[in-house]
Amino acid sequence: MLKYVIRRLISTIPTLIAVPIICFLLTRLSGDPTELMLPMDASDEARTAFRALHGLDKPIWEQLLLFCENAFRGDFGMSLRFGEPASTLVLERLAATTELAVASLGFAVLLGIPFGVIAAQRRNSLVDRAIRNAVAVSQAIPSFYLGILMIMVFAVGLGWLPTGGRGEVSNLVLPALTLASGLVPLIARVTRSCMLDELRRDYVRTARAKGLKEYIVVWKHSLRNAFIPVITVIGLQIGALMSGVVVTETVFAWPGVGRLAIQAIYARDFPVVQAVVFFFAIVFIVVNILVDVVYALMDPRVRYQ
Amino acid sequence: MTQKSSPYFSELRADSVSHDVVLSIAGLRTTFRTDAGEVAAVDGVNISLRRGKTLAIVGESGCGKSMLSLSIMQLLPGNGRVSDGRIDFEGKMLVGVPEAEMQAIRGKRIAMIFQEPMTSLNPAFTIGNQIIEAIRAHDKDVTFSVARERAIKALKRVGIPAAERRVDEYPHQLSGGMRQRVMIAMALVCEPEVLIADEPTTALDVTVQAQILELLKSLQNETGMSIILITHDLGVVAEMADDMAVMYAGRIVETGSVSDVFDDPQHPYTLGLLGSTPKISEDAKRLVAIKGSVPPLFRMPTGCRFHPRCDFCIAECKIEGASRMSEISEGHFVACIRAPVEENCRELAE
Amino acid sequence: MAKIKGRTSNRTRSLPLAAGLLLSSMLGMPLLSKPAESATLTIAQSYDPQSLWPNFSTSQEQMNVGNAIIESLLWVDPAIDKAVPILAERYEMVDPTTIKLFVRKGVKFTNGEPLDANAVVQSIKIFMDKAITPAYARDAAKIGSVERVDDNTVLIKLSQKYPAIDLLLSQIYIVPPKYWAEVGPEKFGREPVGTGPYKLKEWVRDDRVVMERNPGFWGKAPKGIDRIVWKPVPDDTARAAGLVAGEYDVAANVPVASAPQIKSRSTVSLLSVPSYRIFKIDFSNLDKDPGPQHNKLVRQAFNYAVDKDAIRESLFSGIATPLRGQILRSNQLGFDPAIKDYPFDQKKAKELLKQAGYPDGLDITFKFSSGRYAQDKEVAEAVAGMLGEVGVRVKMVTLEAGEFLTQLNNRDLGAMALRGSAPQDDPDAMLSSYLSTWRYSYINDKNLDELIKAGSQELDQKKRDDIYKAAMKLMHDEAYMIYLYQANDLYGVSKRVRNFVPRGDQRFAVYDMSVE
Amino acid sequence: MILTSKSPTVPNGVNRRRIVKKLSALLPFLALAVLLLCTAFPEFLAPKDPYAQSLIRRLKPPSFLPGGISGYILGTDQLGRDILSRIIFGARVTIITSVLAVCVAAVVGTTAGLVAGYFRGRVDSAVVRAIDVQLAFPVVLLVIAIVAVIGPSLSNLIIVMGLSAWPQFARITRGAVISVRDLEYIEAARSIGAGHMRIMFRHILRNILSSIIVYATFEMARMMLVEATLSFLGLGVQPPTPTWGGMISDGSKYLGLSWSVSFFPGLVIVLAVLLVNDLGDRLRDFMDPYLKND
Amino acid sequence: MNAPLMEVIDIKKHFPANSSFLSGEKSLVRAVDGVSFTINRGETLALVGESGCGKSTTARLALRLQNITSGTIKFEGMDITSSNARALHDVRRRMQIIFQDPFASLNPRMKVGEILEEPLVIYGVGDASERKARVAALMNQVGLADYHAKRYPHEFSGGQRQRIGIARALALNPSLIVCDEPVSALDVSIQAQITNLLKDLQSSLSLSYLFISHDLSVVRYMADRVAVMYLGRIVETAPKEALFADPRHPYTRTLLAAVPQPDPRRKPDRLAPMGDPPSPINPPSGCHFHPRCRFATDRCRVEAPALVPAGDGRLVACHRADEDLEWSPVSQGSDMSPAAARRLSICAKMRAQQEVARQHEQNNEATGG
Repeated sequence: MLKYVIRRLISTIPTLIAVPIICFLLTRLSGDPTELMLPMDASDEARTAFRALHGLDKPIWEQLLLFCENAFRGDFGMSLRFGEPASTLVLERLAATTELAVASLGFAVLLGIPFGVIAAQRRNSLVDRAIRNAVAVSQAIPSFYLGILMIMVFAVGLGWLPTGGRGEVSNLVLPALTLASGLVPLIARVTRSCMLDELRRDYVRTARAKGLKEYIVVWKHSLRNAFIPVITVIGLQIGALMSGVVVTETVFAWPGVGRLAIQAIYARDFPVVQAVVFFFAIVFIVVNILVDVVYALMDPRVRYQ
Repeated sequence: MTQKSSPYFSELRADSVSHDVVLSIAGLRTTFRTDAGEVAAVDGVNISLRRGKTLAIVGESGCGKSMLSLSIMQLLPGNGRVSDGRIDFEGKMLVGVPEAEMQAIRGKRIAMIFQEPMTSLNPAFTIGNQIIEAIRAHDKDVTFSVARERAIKALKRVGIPAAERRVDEYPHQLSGGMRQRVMIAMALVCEPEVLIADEPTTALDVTVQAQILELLKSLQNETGMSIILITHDLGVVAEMADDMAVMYAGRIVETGSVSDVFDDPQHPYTLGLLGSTPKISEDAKRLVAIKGSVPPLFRMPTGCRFHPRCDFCIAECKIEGASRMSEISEGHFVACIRAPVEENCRELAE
Repeated sequence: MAKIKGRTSNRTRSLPLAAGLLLSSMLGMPLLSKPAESATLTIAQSYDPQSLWPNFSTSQEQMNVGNAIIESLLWVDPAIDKAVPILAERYEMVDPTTIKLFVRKGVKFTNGEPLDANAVVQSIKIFMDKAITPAYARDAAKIGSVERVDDNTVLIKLSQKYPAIDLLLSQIYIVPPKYWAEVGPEKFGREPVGTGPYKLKEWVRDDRVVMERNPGFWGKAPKGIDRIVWKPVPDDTARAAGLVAGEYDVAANVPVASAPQIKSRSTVSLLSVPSYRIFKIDFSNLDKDPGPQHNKLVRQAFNYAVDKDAIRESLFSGIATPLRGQILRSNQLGFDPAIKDYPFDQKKAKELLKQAGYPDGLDITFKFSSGRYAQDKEVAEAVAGMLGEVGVRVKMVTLEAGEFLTQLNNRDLGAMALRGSAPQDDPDAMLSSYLSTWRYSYINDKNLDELIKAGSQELDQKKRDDIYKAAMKLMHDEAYMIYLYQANDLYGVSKRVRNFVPRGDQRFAVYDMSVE
Repeated sequence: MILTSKSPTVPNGVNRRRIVKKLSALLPFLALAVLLLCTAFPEFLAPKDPYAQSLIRRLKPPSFLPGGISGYILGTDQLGRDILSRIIFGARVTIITSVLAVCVAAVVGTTAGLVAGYFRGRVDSAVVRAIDVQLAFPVVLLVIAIVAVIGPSLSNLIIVMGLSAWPQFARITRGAVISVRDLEYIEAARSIGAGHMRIMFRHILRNILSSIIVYATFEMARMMLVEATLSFLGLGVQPPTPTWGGMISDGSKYLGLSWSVSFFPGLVIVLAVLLVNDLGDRLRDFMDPYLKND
Repeated sequence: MNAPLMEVIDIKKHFPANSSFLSGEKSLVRAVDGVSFTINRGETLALVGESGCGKSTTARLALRLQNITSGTIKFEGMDITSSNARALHDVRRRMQIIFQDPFASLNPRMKVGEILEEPLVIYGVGDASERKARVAALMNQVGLADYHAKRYPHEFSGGQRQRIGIARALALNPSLIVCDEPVSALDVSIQAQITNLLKDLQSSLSLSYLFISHDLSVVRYMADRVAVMYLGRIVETAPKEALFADPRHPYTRTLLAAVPQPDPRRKPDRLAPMGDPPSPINPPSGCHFHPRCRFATDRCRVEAPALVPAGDGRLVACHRADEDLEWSPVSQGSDMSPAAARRLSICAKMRAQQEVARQHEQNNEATGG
């Protein structure tokens, strides 16, 4: 098991190396940073000085090495807009984004898995079809639109929940639901198809032949096995979740990293963009290592390898 | 030879030897909803299982023998149902029994083991857990530790070495033969009266198969349980069973005691099976194969379902009623109007 | 938005620290906070301030928030349209380039430092440092030197004759020199100390800035407002929705589309303020952007072809003011009432195009931003549609806000582009961006250049007025742009708020506000 | 012994139910036909010019509601353009954009997955790492960043959206290839002397094509939504070209004034996504008639 | 007899087991561990053994479908052990393979015609119409109708598919066909059809078979010589009659005794081996079979026996091969009841008659039409 975790950690090394490289290329893609970062009427001396200061006069691979080195120290330079270290700006907002992401993941799992299981259990029944369609519709609505509609209905119309901002649990409900709306269908769909696969397996027949109650067969035996691919999918969806955060945070005035990212992109605040992308990638990698560990814990075949 | 015809012969038989019969099935029809409409995988099957004896159901794939066993357990897939007939188990009619009642019977009184020991155990739980679950499903009062002791004992009984250690292992850590032993331990832990063994050795190597067959026999001697053994291997039948029923295309074509059927095979299909089986003890020049292949369920021939593949087929075979059972000798029934073939093909019988 | 950050990056933040922050942020998720109290004024704006020091940048969101804590020398009060003294009691012109400034007595910063001439001198020096206040470089360039006369008097030498002194002085915010020297601009921006009616209580980035009353405030504090909470709400619809739902007392920059909804509620009202921001479509006559727009007749034809009234009436529900064929507003110096805008006349437009040699219409590229200005995309689409009706085939190029700015600054906007300008309230500020030497001017006209230069130096108001009128006439005749409209800023205000008076540059001060 | 007698069913009821069932089975195909017609010939189907604006008749409700103007069946948008016509014209851009984006993703991803899964070894680990890296980056953020920098032209959008989705295709293909490559018919192909290219493209690709196509249909639905999101962030297809996503995003600003501006494109997108998903399901059933499963 | 068609000398195949690279220990799966055999022209050599004994791997190595670790393979006198792709391409057409699983061995997306034509296309045999004719001929050869060419594999039953697989193997006129468990996935009645077909083809096309099977009954029916494998090694090889009548290796005896016979009166004395076959990752020391062998001695635990001649063309790898070990042999002779035998013979006659009638009819049609 420990070996497995170590092996898993080693396998992330190439990704870890690639992440800062891509962050670096992201800025270079848009041209010479000197032009972007200096005011327009800067003198030639100022430009040269700026280049020297940031190592832009060095060969590109040296710049890349320097960037990677700094990136792993969490140093992406100063935000052009805020004049503060970019990593500080990101880390300040990480709690809010984490809160939102965890809550929506919670919603997604609490809704998606039961939906999937029930749909699989009642395959091709009305319930199944109803769940599948509901879930497909929720996936078909762009999340920003869903968010605005929910604000209109639940905040302005009914006054049940606040329109945005962070604070109490009630503030969390609408953004988390909006963010979860893209995830629920996926989890439900994967759960359903995995459950269908599992329910067809021989061990299910064995469990039934033992005289077990159907709910034990379904919710204990099958779900335990179906859960394994479902967690993998959830892990992979962290990336999508991070993408969704960008829109959701904008609509709901949620003080998180996604909003910072979009503002930074608009303002061409590249140190911040790099920091956001870097941290998102790190979060993704960490979460997926965790997912794999959970996976291993759940699947004895991996655990005892 | 006189022919007594009866559509529901086992009812008659059940009357005469009812004290001896644990499980009897009459006129069982199991159907499936498919795209091609409703098809019958089991169509009018009559069998009875004698107490302490082994009844083998033999046939090729798709003949409905597995569906027959699942019908007894009422574990048919979602699109299947028992649409007709009755299953009597120790005086209890099983068809139409509420699911909760059936759950109490499954595993406790009628247990079942399956073909693939590799996939029939849940990979996510220890084998001990799975056996304990079977115990506690039928007796809530058993504590976990007591159940665990019983599980270890059950494992020992099926010949698993170091059962105390193995009980905490996962299925993937065991070999195929060991897994089938675990399956048997799990099935027998509640001391059922009937064990349905669905091709229990098909997936195993021949040396392991020999061990498992021996194990089943000795366990039967020990507990006096009755076994329904489903197999395609006439060798296994000859070795294990007391009675046998040959199934073809959802119907029983010949049934009787194993010695009756082997000594005096009547149905052309039974003959074909015997002729197709290569013998380890003899150099055959050529196998007498059955021509053609099994028809699909939704395109069953009329009359005797074997007639398109039968060498003795005549026009009457193609009309309904050609597959009526007749009793050739005491307890030996054949569903063939051309049986015995010597009498009907005198010109060829030398 | 790019500007200089000459300092070396702060490399003290190491990865362990980052990891620690990450962990703590995951564990401690504050889910609960206090409910709004009645003595709290909640203001929703589009963006979170970058810094609470108003001189950090020129963005109005940032200045509005910072201004409640840190005060300027003067404040141009929109209620009376005059500069009122704040930290300067008064000033007098010693000569055309020398100002004598009298500092308000008895004022203390909230950290105990006194407000004196030294503080003002230091603050002006900071203001003059291009490295620290790059955004104010143009204003700062007008100041030559500054010196302390006595404890309450400061002498400012200008580098040139400059007519808009009030405006210049109202840009300068006074900071406590000792504290500033101690913390530097970044930290000062996060933890500001000032003389204003409020002081900072907490600032959660992108979520809220909470201020509470400064008990030692020198002036008359706003009535009934113990706390001010500033909320950044980027989505226009959501901001308006929050106002309607009663979460905010003031919502700045409300979209026109939400206006009817706000008007229909009894608890909130809609405030419409003519903005300093004017909108027009600039043509480029630069050599690097060849094309039909170099032809004056074409430019005029475009002006005839666009139904500006329809745009105002429908896209802005009439909540916008027409431009009178010139870029100066009617209350500004240099405004020429004699100039009338080109009327909507499609026939005339087609005729002019024919005259210009385009009987079969012409192709032109039109760049505009999406999401930078209110309704920018809609206006651009409407204009393109109208031009289409006279045979102009418009190739529309949307630019995301940041990209628009980059291209604007690099003079890459090409033949025609929709632009808003919101300079300070002085004609020079508006016109200087049309100087051909200005980095991102798209007009190269010698005569215009001369007029602009003359206007910026002229102290005589009458003469100055004439100069600018001439410039307006020239620009109008040349039709260097399609004159669209002067925007109105919309604010949604709770009925319990009194005396909320925003300025045309989207600035507002809390001095006279009160809450019932 | 007959215990369960067949309950006689009313033939009439059966017929009616069967007809309804048949019709409802036809419905998706009808919808698809309409959609394809819209894509192919919007000029003939749209009642109005989708670009013809009139600021006077802007934001009108559908013609069947009070306040609507006749001829503008689904009402008008913020510039007074006919919503129905824009939806019809929008079909072309929306569908072509998403189809092409999916094609880009599918071609890149499938090739990578095919090569990786077939050759295994170093090629495989390189592709798998590339997938890992790409997945580690939040797609929308990357797309936004790239589009923001290179500009939102239609072709840029297609390429960037397409490239953002390649890893899923590569993963699916690779998984499928691995499950197929050791099957006996591949070995059989090798034993009759087939080369790598032949095996990869004629044997393996042919067998996994259906799962790729099915996934592609689902992905198409997602692409429509990505385009909508980009429009919301001001990075969508250039105006005045109508796309469904762009219409929703523009219309959502007018929710306080007129619900219909965003509602109808929203409805169409929901229906189209449902249709495409349904199509995917059917396609799978059709392509794998003997491997039917959910 | 001239040189053997195929000669396999001491081939080995070792896989690295997927063990941890951290601990540094490298374990090997010795799937095939020094196997030698020859196949003569027109002969059937059967390779029997339980699952995992390496018999299928051996076959694939012989065909060079997998790379071997060491050893030599000669085919038609040519050393093909390290032939390059080009040389192999030429050899391939003369050695073909029939697979176990009739479902997995046919590409489900290709029509039967395409499947059968593909080898011809690859080897550039004939033009399109010639190939079509060849496909039709092949189909007839294995008992399929022409119109079957337009169908997909899933439209066929298992037996028919196996016929297609056989036709594919025949397409290039090979001299050697490896039959990898060709009938073990089939039902008994179909199994008989296919084994009969294989036998017929062998005699009409003078083919050689390497026949892989775990089913000793089928082997007895098909083979001329038999090689018994256990854990990657051949433990005994002998002409069929000798092997079945008098097996020498305890494992061979165990195998034979374990087969249940279709005769209720014969309940054999099982030489029940102990436990399950061990894993090839960690094979037992000495003779691999010793932990399960009831005759094992100390020597067997240490020293691996060599495969040595034991008369009658027999080779045995057992230290105690010469001793008379106590065991009850499988009884020989028919195990069928007289009634059954009688009825089957009627059946055979019936069929012969029908065949004559059918041919007669065909002739009539041919002459009349």
